[in-house]
Amino acid sequence: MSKNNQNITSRTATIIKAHDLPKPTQKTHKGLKISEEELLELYRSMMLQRRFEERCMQMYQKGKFGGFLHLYSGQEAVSTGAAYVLEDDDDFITTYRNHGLGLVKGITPNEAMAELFGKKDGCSKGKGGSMHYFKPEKHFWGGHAIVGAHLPLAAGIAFANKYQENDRLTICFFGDGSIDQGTLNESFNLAQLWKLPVIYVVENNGYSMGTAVQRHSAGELVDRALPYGMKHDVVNGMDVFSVIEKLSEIANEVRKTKEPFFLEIKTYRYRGHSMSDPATYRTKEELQDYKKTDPIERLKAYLLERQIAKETDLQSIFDEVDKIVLESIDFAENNDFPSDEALYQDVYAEDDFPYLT
Amino acid sequence: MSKNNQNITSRTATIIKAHDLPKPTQKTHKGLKISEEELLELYRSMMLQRRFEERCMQMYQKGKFGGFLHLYSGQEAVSTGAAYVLEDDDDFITTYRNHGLGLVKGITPNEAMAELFGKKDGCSKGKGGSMHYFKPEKHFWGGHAIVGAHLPLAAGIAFANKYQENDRLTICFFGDGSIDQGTLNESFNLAQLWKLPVIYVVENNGYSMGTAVQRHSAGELVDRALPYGMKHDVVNGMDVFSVIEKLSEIANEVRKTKEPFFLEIKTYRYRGHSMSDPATYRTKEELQDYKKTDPIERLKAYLLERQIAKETDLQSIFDEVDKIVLESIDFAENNDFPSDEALYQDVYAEDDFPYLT
Amino acid sequence: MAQKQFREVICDAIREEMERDENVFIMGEEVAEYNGAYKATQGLLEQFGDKRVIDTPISEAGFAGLGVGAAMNGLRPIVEFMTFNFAVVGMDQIINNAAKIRHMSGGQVKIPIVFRGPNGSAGQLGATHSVAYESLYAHLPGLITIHPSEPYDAKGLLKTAIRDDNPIIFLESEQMYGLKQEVPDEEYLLPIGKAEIKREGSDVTIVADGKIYHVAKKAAEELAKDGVEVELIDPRTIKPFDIDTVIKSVKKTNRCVVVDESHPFGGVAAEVGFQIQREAFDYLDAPVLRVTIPDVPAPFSKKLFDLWQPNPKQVIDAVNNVTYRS
Amino acid sequence: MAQKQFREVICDAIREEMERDENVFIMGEEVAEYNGAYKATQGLLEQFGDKRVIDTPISEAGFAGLGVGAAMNGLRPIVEFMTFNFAVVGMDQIINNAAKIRHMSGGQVKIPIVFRGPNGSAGQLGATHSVAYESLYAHLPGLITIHPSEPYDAKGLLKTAIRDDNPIIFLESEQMYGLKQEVPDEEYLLPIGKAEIKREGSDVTIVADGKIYHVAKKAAEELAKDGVEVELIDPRTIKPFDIDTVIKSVKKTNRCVVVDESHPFGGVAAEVGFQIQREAFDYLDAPVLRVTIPDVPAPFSKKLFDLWQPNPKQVIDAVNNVTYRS
Ligand SMILES: Cc1ncc(C[n+]2csc(CCOP(=O)(O)OP(=O)(O)O)c2C)c(N)n1
Ligand SMILES: Cc1ncc(C[n+]2csc(CCOP(=O)(O)OP(=O)(O)O)c2C)c(N)n1
Ligand SMILES: [Mg+2]
Ligand SMILES: [Mg+2]
Repeated sequence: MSKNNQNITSRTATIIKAHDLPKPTQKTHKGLKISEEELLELYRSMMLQRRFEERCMQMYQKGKFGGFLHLYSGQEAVSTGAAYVLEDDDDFITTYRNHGLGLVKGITPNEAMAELFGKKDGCSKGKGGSMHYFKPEKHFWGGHAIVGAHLPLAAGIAFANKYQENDRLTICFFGDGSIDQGTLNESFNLAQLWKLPVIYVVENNGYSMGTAVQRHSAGELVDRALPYGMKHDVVNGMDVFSVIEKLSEIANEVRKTKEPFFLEIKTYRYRGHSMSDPATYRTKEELQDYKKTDPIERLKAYLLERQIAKETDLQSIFDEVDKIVLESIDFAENNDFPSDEALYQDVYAEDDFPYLT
Repeated sequence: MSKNNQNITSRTATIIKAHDLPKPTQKTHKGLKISEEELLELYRSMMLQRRFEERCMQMYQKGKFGGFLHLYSGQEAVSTGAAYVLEDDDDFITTYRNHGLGLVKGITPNEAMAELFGKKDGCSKGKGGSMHYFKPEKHFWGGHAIVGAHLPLAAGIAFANKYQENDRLTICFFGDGSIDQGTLNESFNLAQLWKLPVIYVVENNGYSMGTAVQRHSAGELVDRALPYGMKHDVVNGMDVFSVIEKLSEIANEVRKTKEPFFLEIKTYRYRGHSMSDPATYRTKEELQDYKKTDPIERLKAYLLERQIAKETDLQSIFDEVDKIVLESIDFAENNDFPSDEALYQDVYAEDDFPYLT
Repeated sequence: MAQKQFREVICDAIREEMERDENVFIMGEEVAEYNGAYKATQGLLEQFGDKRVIDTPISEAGFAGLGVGAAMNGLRPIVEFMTFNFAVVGMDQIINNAAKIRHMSGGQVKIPIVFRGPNGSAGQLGATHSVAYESLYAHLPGLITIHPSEPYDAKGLLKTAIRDDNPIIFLESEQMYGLKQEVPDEEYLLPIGKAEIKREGSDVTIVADGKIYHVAKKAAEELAKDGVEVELIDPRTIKPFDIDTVIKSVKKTNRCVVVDESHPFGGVAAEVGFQIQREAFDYLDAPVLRVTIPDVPAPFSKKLFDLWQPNPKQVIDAVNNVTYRS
Repeated sequence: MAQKQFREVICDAIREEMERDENVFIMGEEVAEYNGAYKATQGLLEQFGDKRVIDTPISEAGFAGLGVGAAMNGLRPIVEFMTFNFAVVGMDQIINNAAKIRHMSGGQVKIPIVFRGPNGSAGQLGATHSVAYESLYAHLPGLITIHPSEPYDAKGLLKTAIRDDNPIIFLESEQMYGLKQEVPDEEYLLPIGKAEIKREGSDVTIVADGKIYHVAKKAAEELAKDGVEVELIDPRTIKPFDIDTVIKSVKKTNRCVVVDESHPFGGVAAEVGFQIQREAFDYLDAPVLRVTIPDVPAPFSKKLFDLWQPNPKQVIDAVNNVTYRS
């Protein structure tokens, strides 16, 4: 690098080290009132998400489908903890990195895989693709690919719940990159001003594409709540217990007060930003460090250590999950493409809309 | 009002009372190193702005010109203090409520009045009107009427100064209504991240049109600086000494560190939002209270009390100023409208641009 | 029947629909306590309370998007932009979220929302405050764009729009708010996507929408004195555009002038002209001409502004041109 | 002469202009350390350092506006949008500030800025990531819109754009970045606003811009085999549009098809078609037809996506239609 670049190194701050993550909770599953059955279900859920995406990657590399593919691997404790804590009819919304959250909210692996393949029984009928999963029937509101653009939607979903006087919470996930969009602040102001029951969650995985968080956001992310007097907290996102503990408190609080909350979850993505990103902006050591904190491995160790499960139990969970994923690939391969007419469907409410040529 | 409206009164918080403004500085002009001559010049400047707008209002009511007319009356200590503190080649940019700042930055009353009349020698050649004064030659960069849209421009002006390694500061004024636009936060983040020499100033006059500040912004306005770790402060904007004192410190600091600063100036506008606004959303008492803190009256009392000037001196300043303003009306009346060809000028760099029909 | 102002019928339409369906609510800058910057929401706060009539901060992206989210989740928001010039800072929420989520979700999410407010120029307000956005919204799929010119149409169309399950852009005009027309006392709805022949004639077709319709109407009246019978069509809806009514008329008159408040490049006039030459090529006795705002931003100065705004004389000239009278 | 990729000549043009004028700088998401999301800024950080090659946060309104402010105050920014689909969240800064401040200030402020990046669809990315914005930017006055289709044009035009004192929208395409063409080793500039006849022919004129030019080119080659000689015009600049070159050609061929990546309503094709019928009415032997993206958002599914994208067959059909061969 040339002499001009003196500033770069100082600006290329390293992201938070794996061992500097917020301390995980010391509570045991009993302390958190998680049953042993549920523990295994948490394990299974994380494993399903992980395995689903590993297979996605294979299929993508085989050229089975096109478009972008952003993997969630490494962040599964977030989705899994959130789904565990919140009610089925609580409303979820997230970014394009949506496979994990889609799966925990009830998009079936078949629907999820078929969507990637652009098939008619995909969760968005093949129209959305990897970045735009939807299943509103299960309160999964997408899958949004313009960075920051879904934050006001979350406020609106929460607004409608409050208006209708139901008891549902809205939880809105987004990446550290979204922090810098003006919609974040507009949404925070509206949510606090109008006391909307919404939990905003930044999944701070250290990078917005190739840009380390310190190079794109001034200050600590969690402090974005300060101007509005919005409640806020930070939690370790590599440990599903920590996510569960913190989110339980928050959900209770928000359900009671009907006021918004901002949570920063520190996590890490193992893969590049998308399939085309070799992720040369970070070191192998950093990645390895984080893999040592892997949420699945961590739970596995816990289960084995406490003899809640044996290696073979976990292996059969893996086998079961892998089978489900392989079946989803079969399903997706064999599912039909949408019909030609589908091009002109789902744009307007009426099917006979007079499209222009 | 119907029973449904229970929340309204609680949400219609009263704005800060005049007597609750931040305490004005205790320093005398000597303490602030303002000479007696300068004191009179400050007085004259504020009086010119006040009188200019009083006459604008008359002309508007007589139907001499159209469009919107937003008056600055009440806020003159802000413009006047800022112009006093900053250097002539420091860069100013503001909203549509720009008469005061335009005048202090070197737009002549003739140019200012001719602009309102839509005449060719107006400060924007009659093309901008009341909301879009410009005089870049004097480092006055407008006059911007999309709320919040000029905040990134200020960051850019500051960026260019830093890039060119000159010593100029940029100061960007905006209303409390701009606080809620996403551009504020995007600009603050960029300014802090890239350490731009810009002073952002919110002129909090208690209302965004008819909406009291507590009804549109959660939290204290000055706290919008917190997430970025941006330096910030609050000052009384009805007292020109306080503005001068605070802005001097800030200007020194920013010129030295080349880092941004956010200042909240608490002030008040005497007139409605624009000429069509009867301002029924506030009480007469509130207005009267604020008028008791009038920056011009305050300085007048100071000058008389300390015998720096006599009533007659101040009267002749008024007479002089009023004469200038009346002359500017003559000038504007007699100045020509732009030529018909002007419609197709100043849109593109070249005068022979092939416009479409 | 009663004489009503444009702003009154807007308010009536909203009121009636809010009475009919409690999921309808309205938000925007100054819509509640101030009763609307242009008083188009007069009395609504009083009647419905602040749960359903809501003042927003100046956060167009925020509240437009909040409206979309609320519509996704069961409500029927009316979002007022103080003017559509300010909607630009929230445009992504309209053209990407409101317009596309139904599609991207494979039809699972419906977004019944009306974005409404004044469009185009309101006199001497300068370049940023004077853009007519109908062409831009009509260009992008997923939205319906309504642009009425008279109170009767406005009321019937706004009521339909509020009940419609599509995201709708409903464009008004500060300069029309005072315009009066007889409006039925009974409830009525008007269909989206249907033009109206507002004056029959056999010599030339003029298509004109929104505020500029009145410019064309004046021109038509002038021309009639001169023996030229104009068939004046008000499309009322820009997207979908009722081209059939226009084509039928052109097949009769063989000549057409399109008058619109957009800038020329790819504006409504270009689109309508294009379609006419494509669909009625053999019927045209002269090229389709257009009268639009020129290809420059709005100037403040009254003199320049008057040059800038389309006027009846320009329409008459264009008609003379296509009828070879010039 | 050397074979160069589209992305390479973009980078070369920027590099050469940055070497020539130190007030030129570039900023955008991932332009520096990552060398560009699509590698169109490869090596620039290395050569010019982080004062002039700057990674931005995802704050399109913020950094687009910052660019405009910097241009007002003496610099010549190049702002890369990772794609123009993301520019929408900052569009107000482009269409109100960049485009109008020169005018509103009575010509006192110049804004020499280039907004560049990929436009339109890049394959199966779904509705939000696939919009071609050339028509929208061309609609609004104050901007110049350039939409090259080949590396030679792109380089010459981008260099001119960087030196130009107007705000410029410079549209590229992910799908063209790998496209190669011979490009001179010596410096050259190309004029803004000049179309190029890329293939001469006497049977029919095809106008096609940007990526879609290549679809039209394929169609022209097919048609040639069939004995139909297409005159293929690449406008290269959308605003100002070189209509004279088109009209001259249509006066010769008497038939025209316009092919464009915009949606139909008020798109480039509508505008060009409108102007042709107005300026060459008596020369047309058939209506002007258009081939565009349909009036629906981009679907993800490959099957639907392939139906959605304009293809040579559609162009051939349209040509057959205007030549009455169908
Ligand atoms: C408005 C906008 N700008 C840019 C992009 C391109 N883009 C997509 S994802 C991304 C990085 C986002 O990073 P982050 O928010 O941290 O989420 P992560 O990918 O880490 O989950 C960028 C720049 C976009 N989709 N939308
Ligand atoms: C984006 C945008 N939305 C709305 C408006 C209309 N508008 C102009 S000024 C204003 C109120 C602004 O109040 P504030 O920022 O407090 O400034 P003040 O008028 O008090 O000086 C509004 C709503 C606008 N010009 N731009
Ligand atoms: Mg990230
Ligand atoms: Mg205010």
